[in-house]
Amino acid sequence: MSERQPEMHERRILGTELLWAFGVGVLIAATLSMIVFTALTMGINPPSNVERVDPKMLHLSGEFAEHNLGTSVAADGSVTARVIATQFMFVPRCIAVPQGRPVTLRFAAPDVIHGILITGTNVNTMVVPGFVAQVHTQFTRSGDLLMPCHEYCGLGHSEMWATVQVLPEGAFQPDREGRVSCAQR
Amino acid sequence: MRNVERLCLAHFWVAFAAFLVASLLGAWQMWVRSPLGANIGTPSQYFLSVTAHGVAMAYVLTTFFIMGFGYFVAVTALARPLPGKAWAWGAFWLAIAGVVMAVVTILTGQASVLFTFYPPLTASPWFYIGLVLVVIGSWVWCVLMLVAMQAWKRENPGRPVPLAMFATVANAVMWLWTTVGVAVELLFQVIPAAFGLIQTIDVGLARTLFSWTLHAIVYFWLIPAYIAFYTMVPRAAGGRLYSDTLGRLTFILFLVYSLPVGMHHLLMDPEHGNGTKFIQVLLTAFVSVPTLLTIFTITASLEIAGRLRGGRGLFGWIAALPWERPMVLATGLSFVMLGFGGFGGLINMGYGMNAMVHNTSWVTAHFHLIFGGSVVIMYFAIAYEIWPRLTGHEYPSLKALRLQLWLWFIGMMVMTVPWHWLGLQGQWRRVANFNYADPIIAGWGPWVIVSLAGGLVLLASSLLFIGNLFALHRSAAIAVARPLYALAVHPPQRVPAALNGFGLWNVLVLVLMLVAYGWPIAQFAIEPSPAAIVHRVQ
Amino acid sequence: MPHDSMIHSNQPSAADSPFDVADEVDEAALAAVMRHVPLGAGVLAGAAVALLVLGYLLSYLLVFIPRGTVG
Amino acid sequence: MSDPRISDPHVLDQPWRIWASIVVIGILLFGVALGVLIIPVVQGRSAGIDMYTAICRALGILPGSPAQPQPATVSPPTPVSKVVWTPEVLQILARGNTERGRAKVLEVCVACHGEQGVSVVPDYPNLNGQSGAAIYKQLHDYRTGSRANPLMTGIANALEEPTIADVAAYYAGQPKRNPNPASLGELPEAIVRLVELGDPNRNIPPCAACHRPGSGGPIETPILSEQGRDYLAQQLRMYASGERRNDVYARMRVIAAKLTPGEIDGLSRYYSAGFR
Repeated sequence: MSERQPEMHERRILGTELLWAFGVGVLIAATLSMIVFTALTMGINPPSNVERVDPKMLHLSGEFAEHNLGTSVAADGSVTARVIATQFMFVPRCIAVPQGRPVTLRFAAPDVIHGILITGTNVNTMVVPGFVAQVHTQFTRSGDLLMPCHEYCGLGHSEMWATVQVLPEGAFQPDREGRVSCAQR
Repeated sequence: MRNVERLCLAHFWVAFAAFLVASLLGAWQMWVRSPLGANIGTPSQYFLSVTAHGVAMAYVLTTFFIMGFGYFVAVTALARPLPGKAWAWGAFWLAIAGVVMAVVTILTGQASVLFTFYPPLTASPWFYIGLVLVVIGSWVWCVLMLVAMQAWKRENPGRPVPLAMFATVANAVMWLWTTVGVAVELLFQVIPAAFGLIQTIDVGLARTLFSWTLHAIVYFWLIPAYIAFYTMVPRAAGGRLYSDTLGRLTFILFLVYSLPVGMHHLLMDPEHGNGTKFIQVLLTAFVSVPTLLTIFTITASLEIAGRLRGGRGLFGWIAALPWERPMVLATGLSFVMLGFGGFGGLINMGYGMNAMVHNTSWVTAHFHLIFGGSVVIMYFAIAYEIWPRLTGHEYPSLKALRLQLWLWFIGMMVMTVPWHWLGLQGQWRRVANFNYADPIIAGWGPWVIVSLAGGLVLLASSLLFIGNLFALHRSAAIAVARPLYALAVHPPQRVPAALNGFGLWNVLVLVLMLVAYGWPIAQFAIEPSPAAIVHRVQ
Repeated sequence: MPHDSMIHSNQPSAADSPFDVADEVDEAALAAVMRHVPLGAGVLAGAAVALLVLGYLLSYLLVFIPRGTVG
Repeated sequence: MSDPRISDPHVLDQPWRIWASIVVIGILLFGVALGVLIIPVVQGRSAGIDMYTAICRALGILPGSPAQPQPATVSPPTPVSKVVWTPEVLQILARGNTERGRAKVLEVCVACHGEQGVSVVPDYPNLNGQSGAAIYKQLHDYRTGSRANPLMTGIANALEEPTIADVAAYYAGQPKRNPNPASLGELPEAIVRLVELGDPNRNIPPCAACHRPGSGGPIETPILSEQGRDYLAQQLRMYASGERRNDVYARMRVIAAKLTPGEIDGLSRYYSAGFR
């Protein structure tokens, strides 16, 4: 074997690897472009509301005090649901939301880390004490959905869930104060 | 040399003893949360078990296996005595002491916070201190690996460090970087809180520090499998490594990109802006590069072996491979699981798309498939490969070894495919018992039972694995010495310093970490988030 | 064979060049197969990775987007 | 080093150092530009959010998503309890002096709750071995009117904050009596299940998840072991009816309302017998 042959072989091997790496680069670029494209055109982001709130004072005043929890419709028609995640329940335990309208879900925890997802939707966020977790979404189908706590929060974690009642436009009727509660079934 | 063999075996036996116990617990957990196990086991027992399972699998199995394997590689690949053997034994006993402390606190119900902690829930301080001792033991190992490589370099100036050792040291360097996050979290936040020295914890900061560790730790666990891919599999298959340079580059890329990406575990967290999250998502995309390079390089190496054995045509070489050898079989099965797990991982890292699966069974399926599947099956293959070298005995038959590997593969697939599906339906994680009376959850029942069957197959495989090792120890057959490490098609005569050490890469890791984690951590110093009161589980 | 030299004695170091330690591979045969390698591996690994990305795109378009946008 | 093929690795190294740095840092800068500039600014434009706000939101300096307007907040209401668990309050509790506490107990509390915290009347709660935080919370709630009781409101109002801590520390230090399961008689399995497992079907968490000492539940959770049966049943009924409402976020009101009279009785018997 001559001196130069292995060098050339090695160079060919590296050339092939480089070609493969280029293909890998194209694939990464493709998947990232998808992410960037949907972020730019549809405003899709992970829930990242960096809004500080004192978990020790939540129950005293402000939007996460017991009486202000639940769904409310503001004067401009925007729908906001405020939910407390605490050991080991959500307050309120049933959340009414309209179908096909923008909804803002706001969560806070007074004690430990919780998290929520709503089955069959992309609604998903951690609820970290010290911050208001917030998800903007639209519910596409009506019906009852499950909203469990999906982060270990203590020994009662398994029994911590709420129901999300997605109401068709006609059934979503705010009362005089703009509050909407779940329909009794 | 007897000492080094005992050192390696001691580490491996601790690792696999923990593994066996954790397998039993895992199967029990699957049973109690299935429709078949309703009303069996209390949440206290369940979360105690989950904590033990996680600690045993993620901290004990991995750390002890990696340390033992590292000592083995340092002695065999460098062909020189291990420096600081007494230190190695000291580190071993320190880590054992740590494990005992953790086990005692877990078993007495004082540490049911799972292996990922979740402050402001805090366990007994001795639980955390035990884990810190394990980490300190592993730091000693890191230093010994670095010392061994430097000593070899001094004795062999200008020559490339053997790939197996280069990779082991890459892992050691990465591990030193990795453990900084969790060490700061434990030493400055969680342990003082557990002792009652402080009453509150900045939860956002704690989660951010833990995320620093959380992704790179997975690569710490994974690198031994990749060491086997690059340095053992080509030889076991009867071929050569396609490219040594790519091997070096792969381990360097793991070092560089496994660290500044941990925030993809916090994509759904409210304490970081989406801009900082996006930066780490982009970097996460690049941590797939070393794996994708490996898939190609190792498949090409196997193709060399297959063709040398007479395989022809585009795919004929696949059938020509010696699948009867455990190392080759394990690699094939590992790659299949890596494919499925990789698919899950692509979706996990998908910025917005993470919302579809975060904290569902999808994620549980993903890391069981990637770590429990494609990595642990290579732990088995490594153990099978080097056990005869450590004991001098040979296996009575390879049949039981192959059966064990197949059972592991089948069990893992049967368990995790339903989990992926359930995760997409919204089945959430870390639950002691489901309410199967709920109409949505009732539909999940059959899938849960299928996954339980997979779990039982895994348990059978675990038992067979330990049985195979016992059979070897008892076997009368004497091991025939055979070379272990593969040569490259073109073994390197010289490599640039960048591919023979880690100076340049440490600088780049520093730059990446400053940008990726600098602001996310600094924001807690600039405007501390309101702290949460400590909740003690002890 | 003395037991305590098991790790060392018959263990070639991966650092050693092929001039020092040979494996069972014949250089001529290797040169012959290297004319085909890595065509098969490229096709196999390429197909596997392509399937992966296809799965990702389908999940994005058929599951993620229909479930409603979040932000 | 006599081999001429082995050239100086540092010379070989130069292009590596340059190109590796360019690629790694280039990718990083690309990510920064996309993540904190382009994406938020474009998203902000379609949501009517100015550039500065959008970038600040992407960095987490301002709250909210760069792609969505922030909702307005709502008016303040009356809290159900004014107790706040701050490190300062926990400090006060931790500094509670049992000697001073004992003096105050002998002066005021002893008539109903006993010197050792064992009450003289079934309607009054036992306080021996009770969590100091729980005693503090209830006394504080009596003072602020969150919990009402003709006797206790007046007594609590007469106590200073540090005195409350002293009393809490004193009673918390009083020993529990030996649990005596024999006094329980027949122990229905359904009640044990409720304590250990809860009832997933009715969304009731296990009682033990909060009330067992060391369970990691809310700070103010009282220990129920050895509590009087009549007192427990009465309080559960008051929670169920909403007559008592000083439980933060209705944690107990919601659960108590789901319990049947039989379960209320069974749980009261379970805990009064000394089980944890």
